[in-house]
Amino acid sequence: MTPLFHLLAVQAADPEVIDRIPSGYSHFVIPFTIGITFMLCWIGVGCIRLLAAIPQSDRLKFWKSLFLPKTIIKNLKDLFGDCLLHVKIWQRKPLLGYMHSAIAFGWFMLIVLGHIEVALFVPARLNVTRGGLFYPIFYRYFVWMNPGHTTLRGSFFFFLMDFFLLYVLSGIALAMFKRFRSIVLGMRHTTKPSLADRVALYSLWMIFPLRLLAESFTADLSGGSFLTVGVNHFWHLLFGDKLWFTPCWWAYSICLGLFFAAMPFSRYMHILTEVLWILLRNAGIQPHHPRKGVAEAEIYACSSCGLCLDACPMNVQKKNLKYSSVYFIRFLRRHNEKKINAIADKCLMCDKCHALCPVGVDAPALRRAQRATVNNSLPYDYSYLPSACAGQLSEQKVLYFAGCMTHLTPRIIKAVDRVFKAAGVEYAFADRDGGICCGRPLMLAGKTEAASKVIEANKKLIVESGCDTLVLSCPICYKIFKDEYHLEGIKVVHYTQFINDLIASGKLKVEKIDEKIVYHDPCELGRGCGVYYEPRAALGQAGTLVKASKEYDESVCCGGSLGSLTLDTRDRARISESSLEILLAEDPETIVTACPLCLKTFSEAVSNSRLPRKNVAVKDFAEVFCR
Amino acid sequence: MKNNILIIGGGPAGLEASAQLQRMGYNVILIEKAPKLGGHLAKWDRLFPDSVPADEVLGGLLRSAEGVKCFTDTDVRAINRLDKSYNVRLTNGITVLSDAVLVASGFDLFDAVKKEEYGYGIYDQVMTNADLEAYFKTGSDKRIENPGRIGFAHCVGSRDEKSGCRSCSKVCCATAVKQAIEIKQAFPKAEVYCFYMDLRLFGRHYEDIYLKAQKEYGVRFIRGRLAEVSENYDGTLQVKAEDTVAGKPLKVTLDLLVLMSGMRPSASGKAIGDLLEMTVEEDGYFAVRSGIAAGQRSPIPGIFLAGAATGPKTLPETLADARAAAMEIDRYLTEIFPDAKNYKQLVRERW
Amino acid sequence: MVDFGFGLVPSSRINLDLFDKDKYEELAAVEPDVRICMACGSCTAVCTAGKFSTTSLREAIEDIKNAQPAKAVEMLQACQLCGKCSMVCPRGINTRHLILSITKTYSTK
Amino acid sequence: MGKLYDLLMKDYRLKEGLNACINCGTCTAICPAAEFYRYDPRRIVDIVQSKDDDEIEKLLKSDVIWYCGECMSCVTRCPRKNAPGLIIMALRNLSIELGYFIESEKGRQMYLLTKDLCSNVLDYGYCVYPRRFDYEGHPEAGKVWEWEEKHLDDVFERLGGNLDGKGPGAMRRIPQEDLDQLKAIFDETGATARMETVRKAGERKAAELGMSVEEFSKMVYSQSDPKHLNH
Amino acid sequence: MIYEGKQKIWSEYQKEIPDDHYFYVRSCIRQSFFPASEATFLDITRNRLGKDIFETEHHTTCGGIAYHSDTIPQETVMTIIARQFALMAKNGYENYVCSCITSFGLYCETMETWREFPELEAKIRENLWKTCKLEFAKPKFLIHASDLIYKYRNLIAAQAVRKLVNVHTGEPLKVVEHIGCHYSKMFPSKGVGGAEYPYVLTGMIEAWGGEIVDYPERRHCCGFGFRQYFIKGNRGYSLSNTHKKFESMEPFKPDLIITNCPGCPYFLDRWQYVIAESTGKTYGPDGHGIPALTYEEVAGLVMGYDPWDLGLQTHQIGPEPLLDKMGVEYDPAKKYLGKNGKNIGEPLPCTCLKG
Repeated sequence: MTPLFHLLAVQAADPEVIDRIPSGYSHFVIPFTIGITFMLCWIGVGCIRLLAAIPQSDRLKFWKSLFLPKTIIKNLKDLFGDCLLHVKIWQRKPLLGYMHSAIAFGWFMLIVLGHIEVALFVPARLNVTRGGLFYPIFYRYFVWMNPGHTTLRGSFFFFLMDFFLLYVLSGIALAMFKRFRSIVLGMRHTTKPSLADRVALYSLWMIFPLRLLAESFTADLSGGSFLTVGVNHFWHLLFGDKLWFTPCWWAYSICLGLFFAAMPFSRYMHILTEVLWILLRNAGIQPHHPRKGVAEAEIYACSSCGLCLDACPMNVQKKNLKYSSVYFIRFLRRHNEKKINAIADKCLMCDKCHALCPVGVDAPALRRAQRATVNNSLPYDYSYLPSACAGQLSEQKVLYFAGCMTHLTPRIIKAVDRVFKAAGVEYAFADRDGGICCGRPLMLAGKTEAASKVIEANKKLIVESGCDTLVLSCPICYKIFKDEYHLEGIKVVHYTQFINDLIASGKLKVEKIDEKIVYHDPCELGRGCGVYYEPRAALGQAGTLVKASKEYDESVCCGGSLGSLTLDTRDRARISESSLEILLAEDPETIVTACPLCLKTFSEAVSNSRLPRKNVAVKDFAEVFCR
Repeated sequence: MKNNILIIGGGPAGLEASAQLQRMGYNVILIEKAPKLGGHLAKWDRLFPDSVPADEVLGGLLRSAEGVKCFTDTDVRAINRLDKSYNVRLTNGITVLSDAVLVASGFDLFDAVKKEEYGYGIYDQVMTNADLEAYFKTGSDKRIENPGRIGFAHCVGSRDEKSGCRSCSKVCCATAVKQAIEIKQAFPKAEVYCFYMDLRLFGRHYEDIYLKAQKEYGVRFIRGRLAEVSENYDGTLQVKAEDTVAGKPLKVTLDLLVLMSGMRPSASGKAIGDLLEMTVEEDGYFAVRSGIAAGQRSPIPGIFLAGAATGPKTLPETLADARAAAMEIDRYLTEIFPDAKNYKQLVRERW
Repeated sequence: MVDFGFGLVPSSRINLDLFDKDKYEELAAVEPDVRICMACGSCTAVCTAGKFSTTSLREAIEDIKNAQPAKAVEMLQACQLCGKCSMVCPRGINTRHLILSITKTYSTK
Repeated sequence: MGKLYDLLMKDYRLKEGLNACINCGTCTAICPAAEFYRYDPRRIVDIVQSKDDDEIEKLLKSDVIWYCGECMSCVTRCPRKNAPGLIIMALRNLSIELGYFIESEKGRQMYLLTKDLCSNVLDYGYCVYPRRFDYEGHPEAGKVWEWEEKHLDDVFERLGGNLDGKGPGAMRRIPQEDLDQLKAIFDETGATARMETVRKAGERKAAELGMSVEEFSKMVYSQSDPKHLNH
Repeated sequence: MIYEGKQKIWSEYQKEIPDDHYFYVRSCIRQSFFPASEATFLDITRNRLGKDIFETEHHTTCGGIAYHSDTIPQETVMTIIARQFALMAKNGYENYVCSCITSFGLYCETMETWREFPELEAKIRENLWKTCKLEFAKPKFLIHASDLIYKYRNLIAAQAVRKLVNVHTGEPLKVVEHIGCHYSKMFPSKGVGGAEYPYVLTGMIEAWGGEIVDYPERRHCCGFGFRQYFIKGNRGYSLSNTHKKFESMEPFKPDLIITNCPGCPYFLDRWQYVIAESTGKTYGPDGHGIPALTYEEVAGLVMGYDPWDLGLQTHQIGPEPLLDKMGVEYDPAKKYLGKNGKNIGEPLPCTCLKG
């Protein structure tokens, strides 16, 4: 059944490996076999259930994607990159990346190579009826190396196996170390493991040392390479001739069995679910419910690695760590409705956990879906919307929509007006006399249906205005206008982009002065819409841009976000203060942001904070260009 | 030679001024018409905003005034102005020749009976702020038996032209908030309502107790002056007000209503004012030389004023006022009084 | 029954005796900020929905405390959760959550 | 300060009734009209003291000033010695003088009230006259009044009255010379002129609504929009 | 309730009531609906108390109802009042006694306004001269007819043939008082006992052996509201205010309501009828109402007048249960007879309310 056998060039004349135990079975494999069977059944049933739960169209989409070359390549890339090598973690925390890839990739290689060995030397044993389930795992127990018939090929495999075992062991050692001193690996916060997590974790820790023990004890018979043989010699030195190896194999099997049995209830389920999630994600299927259907794969794909803990702006207070995405997902798994809601409501929706997640779990979207299960059915009455959006706008190609929050910070409106005038931009002001909300806050609160009414009303107003460009100064508005409004034929831009274009095209003259500016990436603009370049390009023309200690998609929410439903003022103030500290890393004179909410929050934070720097100015992006 | 100084009124203002003047070396004679020193402070249980026991504060005042010649149960019978000094005949038969007189006659609590529509003295379950303090002090009052709903009516006899007092009594809002908290502490299950017109919580930490009353004790503040109280068949009270924020008339059944009686000029103070022919303003309190620059000097040379005799004051204000009066008296007795030749001119210039 | 061409009319008086304390405590448990409103009206002044309807959070809180929760729920239905009120509230009340919580707690649906 | 406010201030009732209002709400708290109408006398006093002519004009044209029953209970309680009841009377007076009363449903009732009450006074010297108090229009007067109405002379005779009789006594016929004096007073003090103003405004409104005076009267007598009430 | 507290307040609000020589002015509503009450009042003061009380046929309405219905200007009503005063002076009296509370309030207010604005008084004086060639003098004492009965309550008690006592139980009758709003609400010092705890009726009840009952809505208006009653569309207001009072007094189970205002006994009586007929609710025992009587009627009852002479048959609430309780003898057959036993039929029965 394995063509690999024929591909290998070097072949031994005599059997290199002899099936030591003719039955190919020993009692110690029972724990492992039970464990793995349980786990495989679990995941099998889970997959079927999940695929049954998703809508027919989504299912079709999924099957199709598996055969589309484009998605196949993407799937392979993501599976290797994310699941085995953990590229995303490497990029952020190399040591942590090494640890993850050592365990995942190393173990993966051990399994693959183990099976190749079996295929090469005792191919019959791959058959499930002849122990195919456990034989490749405990290969070294069942075989006897025919002394004197060792080939290069055999030694090569011995070497590879030992090498990867060492590789995994190094990962495990780091993992153990991380448990106690996580900061060394670049993690300030780690998740609190559940009971199943602990069982699986300690089993996992034990599996590879025990494997080394077991294989080194049997290395006399089954052979080995530098590691197993080396250790074997050491044992002989220590214990003399006779090595009593059965208990080691029992222990090894028990640990494996425990691990697989605990797996469905632990974070380690992610190892397998991740694969499914990547496939589903790449097929473009969106979750409709925070727990059911696709979301199930997504929440089980979470490895509980805890990277989101460090990402979460709420981590400035220990008491709020429990609201991080990792715990949200954990409670989703446990169906603890009360806790799920409390956690879902707390989040600022800054999207940083999503941006940083090694598996790409979109926790904010799940939270939104969770909020919708509670809030979407709440009554609303927007019968006044038609009258609110009745006004006829003057016909201009450029339409400016300030939004609610900008109206609370009229300095932005003034600055935008001055910039537009300076650049000779004729524009109409959509909500000069106060319009209605963009719908994003409703969306964030899970009132999806209500949001659609607001969107409809605004859309009508904008489409009827006859504009070709819609400029927004609020990233919250921008995000929803871009994602949900579907304004065909109208270019929707954020004013940072628009002003940057004005500068680039020479319409707006900017004088560079000696001012150290730090730019804060508003969540909805940066991570939300991917706008990082334009504001920096423009600001670079006006002053000296200095770095914040966290920038781009690492930038930290100002604390003012409308995303959170329950975070109170004091907690927000703490977040603002830490966010401010990040911006002040290189001692800028001015903080520039491009969001009315951030502007208001930072302005207040600067005056209220206990930080020594009080003379730093907080400016809106547009204000920089109308000095 | 030690100057004699007569201080009329043994409340916080009189005690504080006595202590200060005695420390400066003057011969202080303090008279108090009641049998005990301490004024209203002696009747109070705890003080806003930080719930300090009133006894503790009074104890401190009494200790620092130790050694002052003090006559209780004593009032002024007659006062004669001599050349510069005052010849004061007391009701205990003693006559004092005093170089300066400090009137610290304090205030009376508004007689809540006069606010007829609130039914104090008519409806069983109506009491005043002073009654409630007495309850807190003694732990017994027949009106208080595990009340379920308790109301506090602010501005009783204050800001009320019908009660003859247009002005604000300054301390009632904070007292009401303090008492609302205390009664909630005593009866955690009770619902407490405060009926106010404006919450005048102007001092340091005052807003904090307001917030605390709302946040931790769930006290409901209703903006509307209590309009009418009546008694139900079961002896509970029906009270009416407008919730002016909602713009709707409102009623609620209460088990207990506490009236925040305001400050009125003290009647015995007025008698002394009459003896001295001191000027009284429209509000009934003594006029001062200048409300801003000379708040402790009366228009009559040698007569000084301190505490609530010149208008509603909080306790810290009263104490500060008493200290200021002591300074003023000292200034008068050292700069003006000794110069027999130029006395009249100095008074004209510096009084 | 005789029809006189007129009849008893309902009282507009707020009756605090009808105040449902348990329900209110339920609300206060999920959003304690409801207690600390001082009825300054800042929320109403900036309200996006209030510009086009009679919505007022200040009034809604008042209605809840005045034993008229149905009025509060109805009024808050116009809210768009834009959050301006939370920005201007001098007591830092989490207005959006309060609005959602009032609706959740008192909605008869 | 506006024109309407100045006009109001000429009214002695306003001079008497308006000191500075502190919006404490004691008036509304015990007001019988606030109990059943969408009505807040405090707001009215506040609007008047704001001297805002636009608001005052709105008030004069609205139903709101006609809810008061003039029981004057508010006068007892006001801590600032205001008399909201008197202020309302002054507002009503001005609303009638300016013809604004006809704009509101409740104000329009002045048409009937003036007609009925003034003619009672001028014709008989009484505000209420039993022969003009019909059971049909007053079913609440009860079965007993239904009976009394049919036997008014007998009932008055039985109860020691003097219905339409000479000399003193209950419901006597008041001598014509005295009624003439009342008429002279009406003419001199503006009552007659006001009656005319009200009559004309009413007839104009009736025509505007395409109604006969009878239809209009009937409508005004029994119409009551639920919007006046709270629920 | 602390009775001493009330006594203290009563002692503070005692107004001076002259002893004799009164100029009597009738009330429009009282004449129309309770002519016997005024007749009884005059009979008691003249014949039982031996006082001089004069009435002229030339006096008219004071115009108060028209004024409070906003149909005539203030100047008009003041001139009419001035004319009444002139009649008093012309006939040599200075103690003005009015039967009507609206009038009483209006006289008080007018005199207060004149005091504050003498130029207005001058203007009225001029008006009166111009129109009637009359000159007026302000009364020395302005009193309401109930003040007079209050003043002589003990003399009346001395002449009484019975007390306000339930003859079957020996218990005093529980009486609820209702004071007309314009009696003392505007000028508390002008009424006996002030505005909050008026004593004028309470004094009578106490003197005549009854027990006064205070209830939460005692001070609330009956709901007349002038225009609020005259226009049918407004009567819901009037009805509902009375309803509120009855709901409030119900637990106290009063035997009787005593009033000193012309309109109030009418409304407290008729609105009970309307509530009973339109909702089925009655406030007295066994489907009866609570009798709402004028103070003259109550005085007449204790002094032994025949209830049908007092006009109790013109109340819609049947007085019989009360009369039975008081031990008043009456002939049911004579209830609705005219003068000298003339048969003039009788009212139809009510559907709900028991007669």
